[in-house]
Amino acid sequence: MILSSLVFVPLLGMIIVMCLPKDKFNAIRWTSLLVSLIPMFASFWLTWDYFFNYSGSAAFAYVVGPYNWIPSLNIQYYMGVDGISIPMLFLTGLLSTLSLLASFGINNRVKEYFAFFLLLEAGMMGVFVALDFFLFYVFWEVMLVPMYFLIGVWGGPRKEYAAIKFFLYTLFGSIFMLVAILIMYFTSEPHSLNMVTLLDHGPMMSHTLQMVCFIFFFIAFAIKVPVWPFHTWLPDAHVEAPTAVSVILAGVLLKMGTYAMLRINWPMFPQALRELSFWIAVLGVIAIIYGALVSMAQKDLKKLVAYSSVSHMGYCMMALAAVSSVSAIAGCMFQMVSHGLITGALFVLVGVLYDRAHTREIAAFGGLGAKVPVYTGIMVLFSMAALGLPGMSGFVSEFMIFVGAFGALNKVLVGISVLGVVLGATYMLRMVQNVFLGEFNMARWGGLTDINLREIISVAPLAVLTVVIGVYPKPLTQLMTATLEHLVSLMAR
Amino acid sequence: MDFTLPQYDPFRMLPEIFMLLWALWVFTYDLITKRQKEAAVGYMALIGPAVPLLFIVFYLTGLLPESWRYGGSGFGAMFFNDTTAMFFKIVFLGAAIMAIGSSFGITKQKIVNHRGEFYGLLLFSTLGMMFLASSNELLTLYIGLELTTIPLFVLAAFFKDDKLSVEAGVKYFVIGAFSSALLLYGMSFLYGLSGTTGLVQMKMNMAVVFLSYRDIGVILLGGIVLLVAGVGFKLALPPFHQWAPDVYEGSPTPIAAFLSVGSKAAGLVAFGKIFVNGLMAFFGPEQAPNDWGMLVGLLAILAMVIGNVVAIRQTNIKRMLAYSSIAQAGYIMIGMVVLNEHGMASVAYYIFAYMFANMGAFAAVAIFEDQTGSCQIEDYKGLAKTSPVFAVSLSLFLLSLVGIPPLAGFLAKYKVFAAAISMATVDPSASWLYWLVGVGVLTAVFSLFYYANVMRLMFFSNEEPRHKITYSVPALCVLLLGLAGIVVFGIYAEPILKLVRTIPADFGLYIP
Amino acid sequence: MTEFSFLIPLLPLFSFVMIIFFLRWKEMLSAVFSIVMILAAWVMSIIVLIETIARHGDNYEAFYKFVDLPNFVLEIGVLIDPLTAIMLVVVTTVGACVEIYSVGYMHNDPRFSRFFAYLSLFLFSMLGLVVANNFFMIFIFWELVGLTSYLLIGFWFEKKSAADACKKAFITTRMGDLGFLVGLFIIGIYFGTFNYLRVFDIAGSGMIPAGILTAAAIFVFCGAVGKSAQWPLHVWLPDAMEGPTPVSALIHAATMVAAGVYLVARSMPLFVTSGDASMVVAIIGLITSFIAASIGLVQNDIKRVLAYSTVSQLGYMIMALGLYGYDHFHGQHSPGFYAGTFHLYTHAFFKGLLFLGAGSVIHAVHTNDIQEMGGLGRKMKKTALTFMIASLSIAGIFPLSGFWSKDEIVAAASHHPVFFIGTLTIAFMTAFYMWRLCFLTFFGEPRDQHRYDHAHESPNNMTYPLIFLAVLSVCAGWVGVPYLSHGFASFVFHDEAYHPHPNYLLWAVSTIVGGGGIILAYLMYYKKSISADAMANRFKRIYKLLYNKWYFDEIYQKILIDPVMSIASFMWKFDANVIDGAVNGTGWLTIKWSDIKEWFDTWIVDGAVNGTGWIVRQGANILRFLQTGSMQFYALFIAALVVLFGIYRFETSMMEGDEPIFTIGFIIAVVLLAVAAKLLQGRPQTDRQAESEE
Amino acid sequence: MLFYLSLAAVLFAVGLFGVLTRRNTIGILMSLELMFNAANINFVAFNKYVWADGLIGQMFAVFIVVVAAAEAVVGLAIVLLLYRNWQGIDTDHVSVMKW
Repeated sequence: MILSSLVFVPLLGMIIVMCLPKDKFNAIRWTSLLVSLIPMFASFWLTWDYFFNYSGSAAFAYVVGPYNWIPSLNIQYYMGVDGISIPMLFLTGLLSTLSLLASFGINNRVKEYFAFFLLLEAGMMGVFVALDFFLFYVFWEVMLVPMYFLIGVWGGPRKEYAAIKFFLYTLFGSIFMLVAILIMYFTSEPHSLNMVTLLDHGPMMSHTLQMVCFIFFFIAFAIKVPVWPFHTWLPDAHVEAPTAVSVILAGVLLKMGTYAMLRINWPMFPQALRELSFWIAVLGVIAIIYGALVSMAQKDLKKLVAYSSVSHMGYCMMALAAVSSVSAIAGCMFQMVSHGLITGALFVLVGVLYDRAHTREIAAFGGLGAKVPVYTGIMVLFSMAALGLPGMSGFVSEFMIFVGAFGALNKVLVGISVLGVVLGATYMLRMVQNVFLGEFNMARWGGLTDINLREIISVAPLAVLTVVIGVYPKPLTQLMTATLEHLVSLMAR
Repeated sequence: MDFTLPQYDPFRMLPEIFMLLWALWVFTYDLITKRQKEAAVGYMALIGPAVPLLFIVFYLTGLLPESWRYGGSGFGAMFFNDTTAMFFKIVFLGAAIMAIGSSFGITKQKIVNHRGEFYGLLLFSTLGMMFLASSNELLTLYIGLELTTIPLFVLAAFFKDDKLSVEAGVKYFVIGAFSSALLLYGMSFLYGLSGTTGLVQMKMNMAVVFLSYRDIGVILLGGIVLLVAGVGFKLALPPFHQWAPDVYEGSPTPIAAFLSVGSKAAGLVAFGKIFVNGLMAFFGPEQAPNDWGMLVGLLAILAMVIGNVVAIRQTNIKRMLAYSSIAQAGYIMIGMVVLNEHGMASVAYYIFAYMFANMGAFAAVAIFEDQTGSCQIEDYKGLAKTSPVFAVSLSLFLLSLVGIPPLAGFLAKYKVFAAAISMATVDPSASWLYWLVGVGVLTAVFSLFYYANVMRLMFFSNEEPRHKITYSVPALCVLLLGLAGIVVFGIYAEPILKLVRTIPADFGLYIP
Repeated sequence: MTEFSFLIPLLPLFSFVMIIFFLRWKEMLSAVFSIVMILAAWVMSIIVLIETIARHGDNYEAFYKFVDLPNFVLEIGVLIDPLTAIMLVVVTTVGACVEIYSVGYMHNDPRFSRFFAYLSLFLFSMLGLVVANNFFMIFIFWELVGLTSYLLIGFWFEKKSAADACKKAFITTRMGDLGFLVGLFIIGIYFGTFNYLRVFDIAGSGMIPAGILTAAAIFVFCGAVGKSAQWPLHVWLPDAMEGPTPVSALIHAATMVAAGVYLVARSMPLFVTSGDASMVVAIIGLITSFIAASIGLVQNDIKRVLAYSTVSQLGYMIMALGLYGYDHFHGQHSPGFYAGTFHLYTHAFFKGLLFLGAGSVIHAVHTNDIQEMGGLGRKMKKTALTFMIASLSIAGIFPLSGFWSKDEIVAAASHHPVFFIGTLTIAFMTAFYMWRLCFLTFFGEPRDQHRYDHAHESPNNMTYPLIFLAVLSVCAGWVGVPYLSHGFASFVFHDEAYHPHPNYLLWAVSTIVGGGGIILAYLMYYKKSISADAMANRFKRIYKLLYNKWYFDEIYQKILIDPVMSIASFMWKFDANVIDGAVNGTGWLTIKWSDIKEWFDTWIVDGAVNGTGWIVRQGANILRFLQTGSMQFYALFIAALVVLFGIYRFETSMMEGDEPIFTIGFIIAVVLLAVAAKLLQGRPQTDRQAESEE
Repeated sequence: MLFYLSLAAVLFAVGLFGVLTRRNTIGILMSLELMFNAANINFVAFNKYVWADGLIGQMFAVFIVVVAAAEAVVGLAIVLLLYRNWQGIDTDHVSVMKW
């Protein structure tokens, strides 16, 4: 029940917002914020309750259904959560609300913006709770449309290009997923779209078809992650999207790819996975190094953060390739959460700067540390978190990933990937140095104001969580240990 | 020679009879009111398809008393009301209702003197389609097809002083007559080979004849190719598609809409009846050269590729929708070449979902054209600001055509691909269907490009738009009907899916 | 009190949090608060040390599980053993001195409070590093030390050089951390735990193959190379002098750079299992020590000289530890471990003193260049005196603390000829450049009268720490004199307690070497009986090499930074052009395809239509007036395709032969017709025109 | 029978050729009639020589004639429109809409 509400409350909110008069900006803003508080607190409560009551077993909790939705196609309305979806729900709930808060500066076509945003939230929530393939696919696609409009209407100068690119890319991927889903459906006996039974049974198809399905699913999810070389939509979309949308893109949408791999791709095709895991790891390592190197060459602040996402999600891919290691997979989950928090916050902060300075060119700044000390402090904090400083969540995840991957994968490969740590430090510090340190251009930036309270509120929870997870990650591991063990055992079939 | 009158079952034909009478009444009504009633003729005409639609829906839902004996065969098995017939009649009647609803604008402005003829011909064309759907043998099928097409020739050229409209009429007429000649010639071969025009009978005869005389293959081959060409014209299936963009562009927009849905659905029924039913034996690679499956598959690929690719460069939204409908025909044909319990069902659901989306999109185009006189995509710029309902509904129609869940268009594509894969996974000789699916999904992605282009113009531009849409009641109703269709049948599709599940059985594809 | 030892790092953290969030606006309160906290930590450290001594060095360990996954446990905890206890005292002592000193040094700085916050954070990281009970935790604090050093070195970030230096420090040390990280992976994978005691047990048990042990030890040592600024990663340390002087003192004397040595000492049970790894450690230490000392000879920046001196001394310690590991591996006794840790301990005090003294000088004359100083001893008596005590101590003059520790290192190297000569050479150079510094700064005539006139002795809160440290520089070494039976050596040891014996010959040698250095400096820079310029000219090449720090920065720029940056920008171009290009290319192709279709319609379609007409005209004269419109082309198209399908189907199945010749022929014919018609397109029009004209 | 079938084929081909090459719309209309009639001949011939036990083929032919007549009516009407708009019935006129 509560899972359905996660999806339908934002939908309802969207309808309410659409009914509000167009020019009542504040009413629209506050309504949507209040609406989004409901799924947020629901997801918090879920996390809390799951932690204490369900985290001991790998079974799905709070199961809704399965109700027959379209019985003639065996499509069910079936939802449930386990240890890997709970953290994602938490992240989605939190980031949605915070991004809505960060969107209060939108003054252009406010009503549409917030309506689309709530629709987006519904889709995201749905992806993480759906246990039926069809339902999953529906939510997966439903997000695309609001995202297309959010980038296309409220985006930057090249918004139209970025929006259509995002849409085409992801649709391209998901259409592969559709084919794979259909193949799975018709090869299973009895025909089923129920993820749980399909998981339990394992693939019931020939080896070739398994490989085909695996690759199709992989392409679909890899585009979302994005795995090199499918990543080129990401910088465009991130850079052109309005701040809050970039936050959602980085914080939640990218996670869907890895989440779906962990939920569908990996445990359902263990054999194909084992045959391909080396190449997946190679892709991951390429993404790590490549993303970091490309970040280093960026002149645009937001692009730098965008490419750093490529690099960070590369860690996730490498971890996912280390299928036999619980710690690597757990590290991947950690990385998903921490990347969501950190990069989300970085995008908010870049947006804060952009709102004031109307440029994001790194070279245009310098020495801002003296002028806007609070902003600088927060930004440096998150930069440090992004480069994997201990005491922050990023470090824990990277460490777990490396240790796990080092044991499970080719050691040279992992050794190369460790270079990403230094490169990560390099581009982050270069950014910090060029923007905040050095000489201050009084004539140009003399009028810059420091971060305001609303903006602080919208990043403060992220900062707190980043540090809390970095200092005391145990609850998060406990939350998902049982599920991960179960998943690893499925992958070992 | 015995010559007995076949049984006479007027109940089987009640909706058709009503349609016929009502069409005549619409003619006369316009005359006796001295062509003074602006909207009344239109509302009057709406009753024409609405009553049969309700009749059929009542029958299907069991609300009609059993004694009315609507379903089943009549007129010496020449007229047959099975689920297929009834389902497609619903589609035709729905398309007719939506076409009429969106015609109020042009009947008000442009065809002041011939409203009755306009609506009456539309009803006649629908009537032809209904006959077609119920036909069970070649002759009825042919008559139905001609009854469908001939009024449409007139309707396409209805703006008598508009050169484009006349050009559309001429083109449609010449190509239409040409293809029906091909069709007839092909039919004559089928008759020559099987000695019957009854489709079920033909299915059996053909197999027998073919087994005993292998060398008739050339004639059969000619027949199949000619028939594909003849029906392919109706479906606007490449390479028989070239009339479609021109005709859509030139003819009145509601007629273009009706052409793109009604005429296409009629073509589908005809195709299904002739090939899936009559020529079922000649399917599959091992039946080459008489295999029509691979041939149609090839045409489907052509359709998806040409339709989706050429649409990208269109500047006129009607032409764009024309190419889009060509591409949609390709998707439908994927379902057509799947001869199992999913194939025809997916075709039926697809055309049903397509009806709402495409009629809705054309209705929106018609509304826009009525107010601005333009069909250029450029002119849609910024509409989301002044006319959000219009922009959102047009976008939803287009998204449904792309196949974005949870709209009905998605479920339709899902069913079509599912059908193909269901056959390919079971039958190794049908693995070529994977290629169809592959091309289908890829071109579906391409299709997003031009559909999204319209949305982009409507939503992304921050300029002040030049136009603001005001709605007439019927047009708005059509929009909302379309919206309701794609949303409701996307989310709650079960009743329709249940209904279409029995359709393959009507074609003898499996025994329920 | 040992049970509460986890509080020692937390006290500075508490002060950091308090200052950042609450006390920032009250400058003096922030300073006092942080000093109180570090003093409290100091007191606790001393109590812990006393208790540890009372326990006769038994270990105390307490931890909680940080991450608890099956087969994967990360801990956070405290391990108190003699090494830890000594290090705690050293860190807190120097830390307290630096903080007190900073009150004077940093006054009037706009970010005064924040400086104390950072100092507190730094001390927190360092103390956490010291008390850590496992490799994972030490790595956490290791990185935090890196971060805070970044913040402190870049404290005056408005200066470009400072901003560059802090980045360089962070990234260079991170290169080392990379190796450390890999070492951790090896430990995690092969040992299954990060806990020191368990790792050492396993390492000693012989269950792990020797190759793995060597790899683990060398990779762990990489971390030390980065943090302790060993060759080849030493380049960051001199640049780090851009930070405020108290920071330099803290970083160089007792904390960050000491962390590397501490790590090696801490992991000694690991190193002793691999002779090769230990030898690598020793060699790196020697090379570093030599290179740094040689560079120190010619530098003119007072802090840089001290920086190179630090690098050199750290190399000394590392070398001693490495030699110990090597000897121990080969079953020989060696004072190396004791010598290394002992020198770490004494070095903290006199190097801290040197930096603070240098800071005092800089505070007075506002320049770092010793060529602009001179004669300052007359004006800054306390500073000069304490500085000279420290210089004597570092030069290893009896009986100052440096003597005792340095002597043990010489003793440890005495079994290895190369190392022995190396250590003596370095000792000589050390004495020389330290006293060169002293003579140039405090003696002789002022070379810059203006600066001299404004110079003054520093305030008391700066000089008291100097005096305190001076006392320690003299006395701290006495806990390790060989005559004591329960001295340093019997307290901090590895494997079994080592009891040093006075070796008078070595004492004499090292004193002579140290004294020689001082005398040479005296002759060159005080008496000027040997001209320094002449020497520089005579050995011009060497001088230039040394003056330019062996060109390490330039080499790294050329072989590392430039290539990486160009790869990065290449990758970016690649990404923007190739990968994206491929994707956009598909889109482009689609549009082109659409264009081709248009082109096809325009040319081939029309052409075929016209061509039909043309053929008809040419073939049969009757039909010459027929000219098809595009509508009829549609029909033609249908007809042609029907024929095409028919022919193809017929041919492929009913006729013999593999190739569909007729079909191809048909297609070719149509295309040829189309082309021909297009070529002759103008003809019919002219015909018609001609007709109408006629 | 072969004779009739060949006749029909020739008729069909002639009609086809006419449709494809005539510029005059009326001519096209007439050519279309030829094609219809080819089918007619086929139906009748098959009925007579192959499937003599029924009249379906001939019935079919009758219907085709009727439908063809209807088609011709509509066609002529449209040709009239063509003439009204362009004062000519050449197919050249009707190629405004393309690509």
